[in-house]
Amino acid sequence: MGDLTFHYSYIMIIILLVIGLWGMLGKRNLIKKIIGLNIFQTSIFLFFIKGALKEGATVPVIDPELGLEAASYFNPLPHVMILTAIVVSVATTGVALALMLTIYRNYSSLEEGDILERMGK
Amino acid sequence: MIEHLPALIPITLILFAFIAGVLGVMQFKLSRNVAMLGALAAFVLSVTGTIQVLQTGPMHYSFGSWPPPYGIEFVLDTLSAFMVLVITGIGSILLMFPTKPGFMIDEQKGATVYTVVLMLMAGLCGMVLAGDLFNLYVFLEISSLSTFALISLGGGKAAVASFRYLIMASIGGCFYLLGVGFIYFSVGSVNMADVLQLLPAVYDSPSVIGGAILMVTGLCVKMALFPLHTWLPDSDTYAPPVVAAFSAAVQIEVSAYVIIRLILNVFSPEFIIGLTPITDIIAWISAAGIIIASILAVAQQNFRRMLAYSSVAQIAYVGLGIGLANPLGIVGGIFHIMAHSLMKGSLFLIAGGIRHHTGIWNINDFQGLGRRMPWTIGAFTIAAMGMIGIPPTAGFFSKWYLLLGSIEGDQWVFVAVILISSLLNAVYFFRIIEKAFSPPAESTASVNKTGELPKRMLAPILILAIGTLIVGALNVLVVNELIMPVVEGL
Amino acid sequence: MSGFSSFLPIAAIIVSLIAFVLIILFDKKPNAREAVTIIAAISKFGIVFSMVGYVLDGRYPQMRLFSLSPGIDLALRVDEAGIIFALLASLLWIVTSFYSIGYMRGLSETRQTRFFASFALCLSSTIGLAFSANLLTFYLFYEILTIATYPLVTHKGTPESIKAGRKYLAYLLTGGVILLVAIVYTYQISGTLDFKPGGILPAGASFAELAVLFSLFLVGFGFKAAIIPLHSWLPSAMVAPTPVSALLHAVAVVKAGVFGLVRATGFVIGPEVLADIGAGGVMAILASVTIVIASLLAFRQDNLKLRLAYSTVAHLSYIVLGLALFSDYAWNGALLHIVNHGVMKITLFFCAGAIYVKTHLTNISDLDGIGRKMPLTMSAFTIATMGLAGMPPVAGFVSKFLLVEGAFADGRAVFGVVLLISGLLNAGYFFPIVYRAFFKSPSDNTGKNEAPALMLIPIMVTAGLSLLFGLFPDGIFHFFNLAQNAVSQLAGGIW
Amino acid sequence: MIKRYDSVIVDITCRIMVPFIQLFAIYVIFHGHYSPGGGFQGGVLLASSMILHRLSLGQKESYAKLAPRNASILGTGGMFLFMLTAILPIFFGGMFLDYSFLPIPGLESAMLRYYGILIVEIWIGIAVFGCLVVIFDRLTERRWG
Repeated sequence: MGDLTFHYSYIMIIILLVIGLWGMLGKRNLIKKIIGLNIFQTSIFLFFIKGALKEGATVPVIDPELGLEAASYFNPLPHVMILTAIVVSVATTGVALALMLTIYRNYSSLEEGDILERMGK
Repeated sequence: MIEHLPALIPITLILFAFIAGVLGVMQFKLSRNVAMLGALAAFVLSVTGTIQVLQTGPMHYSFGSWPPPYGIEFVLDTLSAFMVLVITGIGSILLMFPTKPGFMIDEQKGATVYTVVLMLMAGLCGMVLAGDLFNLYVFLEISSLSTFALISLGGGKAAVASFRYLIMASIGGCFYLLGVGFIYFSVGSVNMADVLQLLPAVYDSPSVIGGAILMVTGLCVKMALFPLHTWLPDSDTYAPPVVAAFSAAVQIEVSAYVIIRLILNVFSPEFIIGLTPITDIIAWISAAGIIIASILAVAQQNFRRMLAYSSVAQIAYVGLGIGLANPLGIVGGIFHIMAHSLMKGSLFLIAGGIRHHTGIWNINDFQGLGRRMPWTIGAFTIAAMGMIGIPPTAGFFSKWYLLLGSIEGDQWVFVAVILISSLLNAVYFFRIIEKAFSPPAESTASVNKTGELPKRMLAPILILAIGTLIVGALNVLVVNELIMPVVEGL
Repeated sequence: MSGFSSFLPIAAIIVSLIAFVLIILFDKKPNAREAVTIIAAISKFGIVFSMVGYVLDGRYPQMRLFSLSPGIDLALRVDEAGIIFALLASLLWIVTSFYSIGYMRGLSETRQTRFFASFALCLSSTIGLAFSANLLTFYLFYEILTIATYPLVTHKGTPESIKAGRKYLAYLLTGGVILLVAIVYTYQISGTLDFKPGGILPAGASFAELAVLFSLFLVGFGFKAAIIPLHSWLPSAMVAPTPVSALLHAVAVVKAGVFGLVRATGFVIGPEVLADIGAGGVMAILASVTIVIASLLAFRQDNLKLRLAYSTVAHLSYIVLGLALFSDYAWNGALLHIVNHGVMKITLFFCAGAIYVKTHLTNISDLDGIGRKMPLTMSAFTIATMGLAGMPPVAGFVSKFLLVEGAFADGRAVFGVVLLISGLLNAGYFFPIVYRAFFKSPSDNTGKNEAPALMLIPIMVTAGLSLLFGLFPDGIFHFFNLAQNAVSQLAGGIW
Repeated sequence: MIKRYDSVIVDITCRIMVPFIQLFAIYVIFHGHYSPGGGFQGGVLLASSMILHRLSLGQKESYAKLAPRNASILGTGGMFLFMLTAILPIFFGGMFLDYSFLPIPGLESAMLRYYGILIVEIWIGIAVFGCLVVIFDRLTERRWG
């Protein structure tokens, strides 16, 4: 059973990853591309979190009752990394949105085809 | 104080970035001067650091006194010292270029532009210095984010180009991050030295190989290695000149450096070369990229776009050096980082200066420019000679080492590729030189007849152009002291 | 080696580099610019000439500046072959300087700063490559020479000259990159690039390696030495102003290619090795074919400068043929022919330029009776053509005699016959010009109309030199002795 | 231009909620150094309170509370103070980010680390708050039609 859930979540992560990639590369609308980007990044965050998953462990702040047993605490490193990566992704999204607004101001469209057409002029 | 040098270089840049930002809201002129001061300070620190490294060997710095592999570590060894020198040196020179033509903004509006530039430099320095894979990712994203913002200053088309770059760069960054995840869950550490120690036990594990491939692929996107270069021509054509220079002359090179770092100091050469086809693939796609991008460059009419394709070709030289995976090849690749950043920086500034000063961006309109702006075209000629690889410019010597490496590796195809590409370079650069030095045509009356570029624009251009000659003459110093110690292990 | 003489080679190079900078700075002052050119030319010749004594004594001035690549220095060393070439180039630079001042003023050309500056840079690199002590230094100057000549070829800025410039670059840069491979490969095989009489390749090199290396060198230098079929840039480059054609396309640039072959055959691969792999035959056949075809092509040219250009192609291959024969007579002749062909051909070009400046005629068919208008010029022309045809007492006879003797002595009579036939062909395409000039009546009777003294005197000087080198092969400059010493160095018991 | 949302219920609810969100944000910031939470999360909460304020009460009124210009000063200023705090230990013999060398008298090194992180969390909270508000303001700016 444990094995099944193990693979299960990885498969979900891969599905998310592919959806995100497809959104970024396949969709012609800039908003959808950004959404794809977020899905893509989220799938990677989930991958890290899944990898660091530990059952029956707690926050990595030493609790006198649990002692120094490593098995009782989560490994904080992947979580810290993902926290940072989330910040990065928020910033990326912010910049992407700002760029999108600039594009919209110039070409009054968020459809890639329209934009390319208007750029050509 | 000396022991803080590895950390101080990016910290200085970040600190000055925020000072420049706060001041920029109040008074723009001040912000520019502070930014230049910051870049210069970082350059001085890099020089000091380089001297220190040469005297006492690599410097390690643990943030918050937490020892690696638990804490964050910065490493300043000869190779990273070399890169930091390139980044801060070229950066300081590029910042000398005046704001309006350099960033295509009005002085009042772009209050925070220098903050972003310094953050870009800090990000690049951080990438170079970071001693662990994850911080490298963070700095990579810092530099990318700054670039997105800076590219979009170029107007509507630039914003579209920047958005495309954002999508591509995020895919690249995420691939890298995913690769880091694979490595982390295989060996339980992201510290580079630690990974190097722990990895041999799990060399044949698919997740390590997969991780290595993901990381290198992600970096190839950032490096604009053919065929993942699609974002670069647009962004370098429409971005403001200084930003294009940064992106083409420094940023993609830093990604190339990271690949070299991964091969040498994280995965170890015997793993990458012996157990994976990564270097062979890089070599062959670089060879293809050199030829195809050069041909595309020949086909361009827009000067900036031509330079952009030329960058794709030139970064593939670095890729070829990496792919050769023998000491001389990698020396050639690394040395080409410096050579190319000098030459391409100068060329992009020239393109920007000419565009701003005369409104010319089409190669056909260069007719007669040589008479009107002899110094600019003179600098252009030197830089172009470097790109073609005429001695004694720096470009020749990187080609020299690459050729030595190719012949040592018995790769005659790559020899032919390098030669054909230098001939193609000659075709597209001499086209311009020929135009510029031929007598002005009558039909270009519409273009305004201004003379030489102002001194403030000319200064950085000339420094970079003369730099290619000096670096060419001093190449042995750079190669022997800074590059050779790193590649000796190969 | 005394400390002083080791600075001479670098001084010889730097003199014209300084001139290059000064000429650019004196952009707006023509007199200062020309004074700089002449002072530089004379002092350069003085420096080079002062080294002749050292070299004849076997004390080669040499110095190492700094490293160009780990293990390879930017090094200069003056040996016999080098000083022959350098002496020729710097001697002729003086006359050319005077001549070009006259020429440029006579035609009131524009962009003279660029012209004189490029000229100075060309001369720097010519001397540099003559004095190079290793292949990388040589290549450095060789490429600078290629690039520095480009503005001179396209000097006129007409579409025709731009086209010629393109062709020039396409040919010579291709040659340059092939040469670069040859150099890298040499380094790979032998681990050193320093010139050494008799070659630097290790004994163990295989036939395939040597054959590849030799072909690379031959093709790489062949472009500049204008060996057929790699020659066609040279006739096109004749659109350049005449002083350029005279000094660069008869002396400095093309001879740089030939000189490169001297270095490659004698000092890198080594004659012995080349003889082993049968390279001499290949080179000799190529050279013979070039001699004959170029001479035949020269007949068809009505443009005087083009005819001279094809003649140059043929005579360059004399030298190549001499090198290919691998005997001391032939080598001696080849080295001397570098000098002799230089002085004779420059006379012819000067004459063509003088005619152009005075009458704006370029075609041979229009030259009827020109000898009556410009008797001195055409007398000089006659002397030089006699020399090229190989008649005594002009310089060409000496070198040709040695070449033919080398061919016959070595039992390769066929190449001797080629040389003799070529002499006839030379006479065939040059003497009609002389005939036209002196024996046909001019279309208009304007009386004597010589070129200005600034042009006439250089013509006289070079014609005089042609005679001098014919009568006294070792006179004043010791070219004969130098060539002999160079050959005996190389021979070292081989021949 | 975001106009004030014309509904009494929204108006009153948001007016009441904003201070509580902010209070919670400050709680999160101040407990970040020894339990889940911290500057990032607290900063985001602070920013969200401000964004809620802007959405419901309109830009006119909200800008009076916190002008975009001040928000950007808060953002860069917070980062600057963070860098300053982080760099201070260098001058007192420690490494970058080593708060046990902060020049606060009367505290042993473990407690210094403890409070050092708290101080840094506060700066980060301010910076995140400022930056997110700036991003929001820039995106809703009506420079273009």
